Amino acid sequence: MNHRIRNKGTVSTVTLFLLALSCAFFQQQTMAQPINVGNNITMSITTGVAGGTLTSVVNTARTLTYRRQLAIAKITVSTSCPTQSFTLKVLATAVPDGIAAPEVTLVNGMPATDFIVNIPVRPPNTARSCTLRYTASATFSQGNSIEDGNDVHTVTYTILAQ
Amino acid sequence: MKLRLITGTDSLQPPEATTGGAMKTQKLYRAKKISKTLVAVLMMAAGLHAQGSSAQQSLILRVMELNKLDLIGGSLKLTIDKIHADQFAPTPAVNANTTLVWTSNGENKKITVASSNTNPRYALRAAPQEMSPGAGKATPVVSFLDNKNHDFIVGVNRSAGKCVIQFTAAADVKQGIGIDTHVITYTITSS
Amino acid sequence: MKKSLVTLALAGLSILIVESASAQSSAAQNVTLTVNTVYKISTSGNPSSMTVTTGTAGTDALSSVSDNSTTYSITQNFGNTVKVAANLDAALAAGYTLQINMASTKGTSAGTMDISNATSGSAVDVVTGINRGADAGQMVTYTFSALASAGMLSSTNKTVTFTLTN
Amino acid sequence: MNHGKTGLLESQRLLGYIHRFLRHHFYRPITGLHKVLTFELLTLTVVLGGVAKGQTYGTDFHRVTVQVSQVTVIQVSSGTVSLSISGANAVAGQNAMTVTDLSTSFLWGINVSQRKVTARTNLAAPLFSLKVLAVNPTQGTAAPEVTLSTTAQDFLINIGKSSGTTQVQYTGVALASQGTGSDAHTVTFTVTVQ
Repeated sequence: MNHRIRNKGTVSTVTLFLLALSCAFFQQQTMAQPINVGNNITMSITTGVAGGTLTSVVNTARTLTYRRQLAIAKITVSTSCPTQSFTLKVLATAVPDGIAAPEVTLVNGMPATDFIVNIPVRPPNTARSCTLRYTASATFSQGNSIEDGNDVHTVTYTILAQ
Repeated sequence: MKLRLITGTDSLQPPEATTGGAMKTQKLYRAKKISKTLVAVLMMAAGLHAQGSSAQQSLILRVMELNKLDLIGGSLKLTIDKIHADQFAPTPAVNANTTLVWTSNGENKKITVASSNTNPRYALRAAPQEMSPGAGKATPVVSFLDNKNHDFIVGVNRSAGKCVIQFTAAADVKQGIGIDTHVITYTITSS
Repeated sequence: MKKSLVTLALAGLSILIVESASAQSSAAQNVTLTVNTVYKISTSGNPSSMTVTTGTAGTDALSSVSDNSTTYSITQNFGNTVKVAANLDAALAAGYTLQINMASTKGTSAGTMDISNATSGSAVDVVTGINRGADAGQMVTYTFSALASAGMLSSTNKTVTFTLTN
Repeated sequence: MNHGKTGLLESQRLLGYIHRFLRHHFYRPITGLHKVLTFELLTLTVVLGGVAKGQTYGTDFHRVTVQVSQVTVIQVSSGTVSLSISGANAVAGQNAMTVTDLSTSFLWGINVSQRKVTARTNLAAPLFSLKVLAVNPTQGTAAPEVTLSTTAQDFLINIGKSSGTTQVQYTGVALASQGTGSDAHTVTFTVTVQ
């Protein structure tokens, strides 16, 4: 009986420890977002070169924030733009954790494509940020938004175990 | 005394009079103005005359050697039908109605004459007369005794000429009555 | 809501830019066309060789030969006082004569002119008072004659130069 | 925004573990400490490190809108062209004298449909004729050669949405009977609706 009680006490202690640990894990999972890409962007191409192409525009106003995970992780990118007419590319720059993949051309229906790979495991568990460098370009033959509509990309970034 | 020089970049405005050298400066100015005007006129004239266009043609000119001979007067008949009472001989018949004309741009040419009659019964002579000056040298007289060529006019050099041919036919009483026919041929040829 | 406002603002801005871009729909270039004084004369080629081959017995002047197988054309925009002058590269020897007659519809032909002694310094006017414009295919007639007293003339090349000038 | 969607799944999975863990300890007899610790460690391993390959930790998206304005840009390679008729441009016997210039390139970039390029001059009463023709356009169709006037005339048609170049051929024509002189044109190329 004592043995059972002693065991019970030990078990309770371990249980409480594990519970606290689990709660901490739960809290981390629910309260700190593992990835964040910020607000929407509009990029406007307004000029071009006669005999050449339209002048591409670059946007680096958004950052991608992510955290290290319990295993080596990577971030993929994909887009959905059913009526895509123009060209949109994205590149991660100033990546603090992991290795940036080459610039990704975002095409409607594309499979998730590696964006940042080899993100080390935690610790630390602090938020890490890199810059999203979007480049929008178009040729004259691809037309314009007034006649053909804008390209609205829903660009999805996913952090997952590598 | 100062002399003001007007350089090429100076305007053609009269220079201000300066004491002492004013007159010379004014003269220099006028000379300069006149010379500039002359230069301008000459340049304009040159510009006008410098314009033009030309075309060329190439010509080949040639004058061949040519010798032309002609007789004016046609056929003639000499008739001996008179006898001179004092001399007891027939009177020669004379005809000077034939004119020989020729043109030659060659040199050292001569005109020969020949009869077709190889053995004439009566004497026939031809003598060039009234020769064009400078057109050659006439032989005094040619007797047609056979059908050989005889020089008639020699020394024909790049000339055109003419002469009257005087034919003389003569006969003796002993030669009796008859007819001689001659076809006289003139030829211009090299000497 | 905030994003929508930003989007609207950007859309509005883009319309302005669109208009601005569309306004650049013309380009200008300065093109100057200058017409200078033009004198142009040409000939259709060279005449056949002219050979004196005959004459008249008793006459120093041999029979002349002529050629009218060539033509000349002119274009000029200078004025109505333009003329054509002709000359030889060198004068002919005495006893030979080269005459020329050039027809004209825009000017006045001088008729048959002796150019035997016309050299560059003494060209002979053969057509005068030519009006502005063009005159094409006008006949050139050469007449070559010789005196027997001048002798023979071996094949001799002479160059006739026509000058169209004011 | 989709923050926490996958995090919630992870949390539910973790709560399941904890629930089973508690029920096991408080409502079922314990057979031995070793057994319990083994199980707990197993659980911890699952909780802390039990992430399968490809396990998604989180995802987020935003919208990127690409907007392309109606852009019409044209350019001529040179601002000035000088044509000069002299003796070299004349043929004896012909009243008309011509001079041609091909030194200018015309470049365009148009992403608007149904456009054409016209040309006109500002010179209302020129002494001589000035013609223009697009030569060897890389896109579209060259309009027939036109004599420039103050009315815009087609220069290049059917260019669609494209960028390209063409040579600009200017031809000056003067009649000898017109005499001499000079015309100063400002030629304007304009993109308009076809």
